[in-house]
Amino acid sequence: IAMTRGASATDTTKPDPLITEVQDWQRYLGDGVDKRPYGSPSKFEKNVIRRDVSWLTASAESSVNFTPLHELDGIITPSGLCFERHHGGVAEIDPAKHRLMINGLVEKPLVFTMDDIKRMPRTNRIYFLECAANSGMEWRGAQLNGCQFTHGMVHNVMYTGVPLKVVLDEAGLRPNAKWLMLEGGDASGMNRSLPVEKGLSDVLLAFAMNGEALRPEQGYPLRAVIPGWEGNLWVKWLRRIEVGDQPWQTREETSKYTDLLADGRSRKHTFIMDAKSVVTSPSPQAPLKYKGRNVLSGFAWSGRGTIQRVDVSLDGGRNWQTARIDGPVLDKSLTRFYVDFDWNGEELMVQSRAIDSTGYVQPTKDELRKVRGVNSIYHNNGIQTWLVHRNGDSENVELG
Amino acid sequence: IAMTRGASATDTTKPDPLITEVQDWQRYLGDGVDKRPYGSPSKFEKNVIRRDVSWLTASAESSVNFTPLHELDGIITPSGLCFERHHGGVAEIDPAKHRLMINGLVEKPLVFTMDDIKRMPRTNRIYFLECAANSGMEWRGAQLNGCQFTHGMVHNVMYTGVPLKVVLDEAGLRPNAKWLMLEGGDASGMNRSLPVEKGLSDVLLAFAMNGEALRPEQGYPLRAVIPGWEGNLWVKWLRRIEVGDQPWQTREETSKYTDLLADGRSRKHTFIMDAKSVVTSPSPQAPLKYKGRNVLSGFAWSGRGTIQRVDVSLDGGRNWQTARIDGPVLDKSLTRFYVDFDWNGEELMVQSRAIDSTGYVQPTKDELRKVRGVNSIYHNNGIQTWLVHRNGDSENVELG
Amino acid sequence: VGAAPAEPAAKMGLGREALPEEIAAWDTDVRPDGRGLPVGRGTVKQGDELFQERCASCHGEFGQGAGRWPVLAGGQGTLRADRPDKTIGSFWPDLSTVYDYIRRAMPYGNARSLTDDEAYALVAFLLNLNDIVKDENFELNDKNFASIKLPNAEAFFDDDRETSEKKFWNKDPCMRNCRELPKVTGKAISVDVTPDGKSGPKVD
Amino acid sequence: VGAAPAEPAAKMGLGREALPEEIAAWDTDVRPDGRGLPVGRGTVKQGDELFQERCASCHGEFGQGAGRWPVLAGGQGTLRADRPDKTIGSFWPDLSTVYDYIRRAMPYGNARSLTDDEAYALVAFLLNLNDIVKDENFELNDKNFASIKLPNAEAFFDDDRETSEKKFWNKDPCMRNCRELPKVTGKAISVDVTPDGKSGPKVD
Ligand code: HEC
Ligand code: HEC
Ligand SMILES: [Ca+2]
Ligand SMILES: [Ca+2]
Ligand SMILES: [Ca+2]
Ligand SMILES: [Ca+2]
Ligand SMILES: [Ca+2]
Ligand SMILES: [Ca+2]
Ligand SMILES: [Co+2]
Ligand SMILES: [Co+2]
Repeated sequence: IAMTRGASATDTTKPDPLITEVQDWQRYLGDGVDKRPYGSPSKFEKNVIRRDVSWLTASAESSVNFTPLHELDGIITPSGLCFERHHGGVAEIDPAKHRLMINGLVEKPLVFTMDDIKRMPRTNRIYFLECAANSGMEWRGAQLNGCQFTHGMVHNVMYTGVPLKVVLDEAGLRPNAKWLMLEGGDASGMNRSLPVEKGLSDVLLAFAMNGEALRPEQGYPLRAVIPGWEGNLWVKWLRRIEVGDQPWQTREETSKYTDLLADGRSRKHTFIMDAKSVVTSPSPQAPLKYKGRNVLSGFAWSGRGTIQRVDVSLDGGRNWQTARIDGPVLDKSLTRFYVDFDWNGEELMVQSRAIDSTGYVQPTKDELRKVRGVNSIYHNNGIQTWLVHRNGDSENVELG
Repeated sequence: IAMTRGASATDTTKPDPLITEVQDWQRYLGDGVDKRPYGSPSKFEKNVIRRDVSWLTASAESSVNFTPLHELDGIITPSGLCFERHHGGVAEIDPAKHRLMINGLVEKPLVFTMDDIKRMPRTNRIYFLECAANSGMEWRGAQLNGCQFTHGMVHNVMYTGVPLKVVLDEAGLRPNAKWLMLEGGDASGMNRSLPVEKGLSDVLLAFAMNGEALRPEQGYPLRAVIPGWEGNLWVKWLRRIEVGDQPWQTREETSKYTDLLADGRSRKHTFIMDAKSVVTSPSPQAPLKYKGRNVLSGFAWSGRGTIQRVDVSLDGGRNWQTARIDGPVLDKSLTRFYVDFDWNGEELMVQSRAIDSTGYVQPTKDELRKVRGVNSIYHNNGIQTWLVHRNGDSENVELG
Repeated sequence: VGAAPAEPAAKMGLGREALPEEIAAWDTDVRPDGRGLPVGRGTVKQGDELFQERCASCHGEFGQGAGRWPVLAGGQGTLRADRPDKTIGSFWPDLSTVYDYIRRAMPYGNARSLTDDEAYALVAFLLNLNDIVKDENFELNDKNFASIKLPNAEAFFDDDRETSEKKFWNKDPCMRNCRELPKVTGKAISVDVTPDGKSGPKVD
Repeated sequence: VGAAPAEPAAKMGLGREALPEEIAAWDTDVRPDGRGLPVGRGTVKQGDELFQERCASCHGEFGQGAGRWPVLAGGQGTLRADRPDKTIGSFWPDLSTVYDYIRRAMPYGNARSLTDDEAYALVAFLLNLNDIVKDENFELNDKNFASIKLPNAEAFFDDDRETSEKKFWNKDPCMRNCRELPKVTGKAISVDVTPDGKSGPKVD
């Protein structure tokens, strides 16, 4: 990249022809209002896409792609860029053909159509969804160069949906109801167990995201929203909820999504996503291009509540400054932070550290390895380091 | 439409084959994670689009299309559905070729690249943008059947941008600076005058909307955000800001966007959008389909602050009940309201009435006509009536 | 690796000084007091010729508007009528707006293609079409421009809604039995102009 | 037009009662205590045949995994190793999970195509591949199913982060001179597996 000392990339000694000459777009008409019934990003933003890592899995239908965090700003993830994780590909379901069944320990087992669900009281909430395996490839050391790949299994969306409590109340819970099983209508029949208390507190059955219908890859026409808890629980294409008195021990809560520790034992039911943060710029996909004034930015989030503070270090964790948080600070939502700083072209070791409303402080990767080992796969919320070189390029490194 | 008495559209006497038979999407793999680098809505949502009214204007390049409000939920408008208003079509500008000039009554006239702007301190805010001509066709009486057409020149977006104050401070305002002129880089060279005080308070130069780059039809790569003020001021493809000591009296603030009263005089500089609301469901494009429980929903907003209360009438304004507001209640933002109600199939005359944080109460159309006449075109924030028939269809009516 | 950097400087040092040629290229706006007008001139007659060639296809030979394209002349005395005709002559407050707008946006589809003198001539002709200037040899130029006043100039006043519409601030809006039984007095369906799906009704 | 309607009823009256045939069609889940198991049976031998036909192309003849497809057997004693092999035999706590999962999701690409008896046979064969059942004539059925325990069952415990990781709740995180001068000890670039644009590195 071209590194420019000073204020601007343009030559200041002779007039800029982009100003002195009339450009085509300043003269000729562009597309009219009948051309884009549903709009798309500019052709100059073609690089802003979800990306997958083809060597990760045997099959793209049971795999993941990643949100381009380094290209985002604010706290809302555009629906078209929310990372995808499927176990049998994207089910494309006609909402008229979708059914939701409630059975098990209820007074009356029920079947709902989507029309039924849309006649229930609804609510709107912004929540992050993070896959428990986000940053999972980084347990043993720096692996992928780019926050899209290291941290891109997270997104943040405004959901519209019906509180699960409304639906459970309509069916009537039996007194011994303790666990719920959520089941998807896709080819993997994804199923997970969820404690009834969580189901009655803040879980939503969502049919809209960011103002419009759910996207197919996010579970259209109906998905579970389990605020602050690992993404795998947020069952997509939700078709059934069974009420029971014990957890089901499904494949996704035993073979997967349990956390193997160094001593060979494993934690189960590790639902909550601990506080975490990442600097998205500068980062390997978002180099510094200029000396002088720059914007450092990133996201912080916590499954336990709100983000209270974010600290940033430019020297690998020796010294910290508190970042400016800007934009809504919401419960269990991505939160945006900035540090406006002057850069003289020196090497930087950039880190961020989230602190949530419960007082939890995001640990370093080594602190985490000390208590968990390196075989956990899931719940890696350690502090990320980007080494920024004198030319502004940056890379994913481990510090010792 | 089929009107069904009772709970559900499906037959309850024999098992539903959608449940008892394995459907294709529950058996075969869907698209993998490499298929949709930038996602789109479901094929079952093809009807959720911006629509234009071709008889409105001579040319689609200087025209408008409308947000499908009746299809939205929550408070965020998806970027692809934000209504478009252009005066020379959509300028498609390579951000590397875009320049912003500040000149006039400043210490030092400046030219910025987009890279320069992205190095400045930025902020994130959710604001509604309403065209002053929204509902303008309804001054003389009910005209268009659908809230998309009567009220769809409004959208609500999370912007990321640099406070205009930051840019003006960098150039240094001269003491006699009173007005700004904002100018677009499109084929209409759109220009509008803005008081300096507003420019220094909450105006943003935005480069991102809903988390990603501005859409081309919303001014990519740079637009003005003028919170609470009429949409025409929010200059898109912003290329120049001149600082002066008096308003420019441009075509868009004289020939257009002045409000002709019954006595032949006209108000100018009617910047603020008064409090307004509309029921989006039921509405002509969103009929009631079932007796029994239903959700009434809509939006309220005010350019003077936050929405404090929304009242809903089902009998044409004789009796009112206060709606449930749900979702973020933000300054100068669309605000979502609901009434969960049981419908017995009787005729309804549905209205909503917004009250903002200054105590302003949305007037009836007749109250508005009494003080303004019917030639104003702009700033029609009168209470809308939908007549809901016994079969659930509804239509736009005037009451007397 | 250095220590944490100091607070950033008060001036960001971003952007660069705009060069005079650059300002000249973009700073073409014209204000009511004539500020911004380029040196130049053009007569009604020259304007007529240009207008017929480059404008009349949309705006009509006499500025009466072809089809639904904008009307540029006439309408004097209609502002209190049921359907006012708002034109340069009947409605616009300032002549500078005509020059500024034509120069930046017209002819539609080929903006910024007129010379300064052509713009003077077209404005002169539009004054003539609107009966404000009768002499077809009249020359409009940067000297006499600011002296020409448009008829409706005095009819504009600043937004006064906060006083004139004070009654809309109402501490206690009625909740019960607020009005007589309402009757439907008009229906959009009678007008029948709502587009069905993507296409609007054909007009013209 | 009536008056404003009363408060809506407490029960919404939405949805309809699920019919027994409908519940039977979807309620196929199986729990560790055997609840949900259908009546049925299958032997290791039958399972072997089925597995080679419908599963081995991905999971390998002996459940060892073909290419990057999942490994289903082996790995006993590796859970403390540098790269543990987590399989049904080495890791899974409950046999019910195998039945539940195969029945709902396998074979991949043709889910829900196995009969209840076929699923019993496949689970029996997977027990055999994992050395939990040695006799190839062994028949697994709804009666003996719940009695079979998997070796790693006792190694799972409920989330205890709030106590075991209590130190991460820290009232006063260090702000100045918090550590020695850091040194780079590892780089993603050395691994070199980051996809460039759309395509990842070829593996296999
Ligand atoms: C191809 C059609 C077309 C041609 C040719 C054209 N115009 Fe226009 N003109 C328009 C349209 C469309 C508008 C309205 C644009 C808008 O509002 O966004 C307009 C607006 C105007 C207005 C403002 C009208 C008002 O009431 O606000 C003036 C003045 C004008 N044109 C003058 C001219 C002149 C002078 C020329 C020739 C040099 C010209 N036009 C050529 C289509 C045309
Ligand atoms: C076309 C490839 C393919 C075929 C054929 C196939 N599987 Fe699988 N199997 C997979 C994939 C891929 C997964 C992982 C799916 C996921 O995680 O989303 C899997 C997962 C499994 C698992 C869980 C593994 C774990 O560790 O969690 C079991 C058990 C299993 N398959 C059994 C079978 C059986 C039994 C059959 C035959 C009836 C079969 N599979 C046929 C591809 C296949
Ligand atoms: Ca970019
Ligand atoms: Ca729809
Ligand atoms: Ca000027
Ligand atoms: Ca016509
Ligand atoms: Ca069951
Ligand atoms: Ca391999
Ligand atoms: Co977990
Ligand atoms: Co106005």
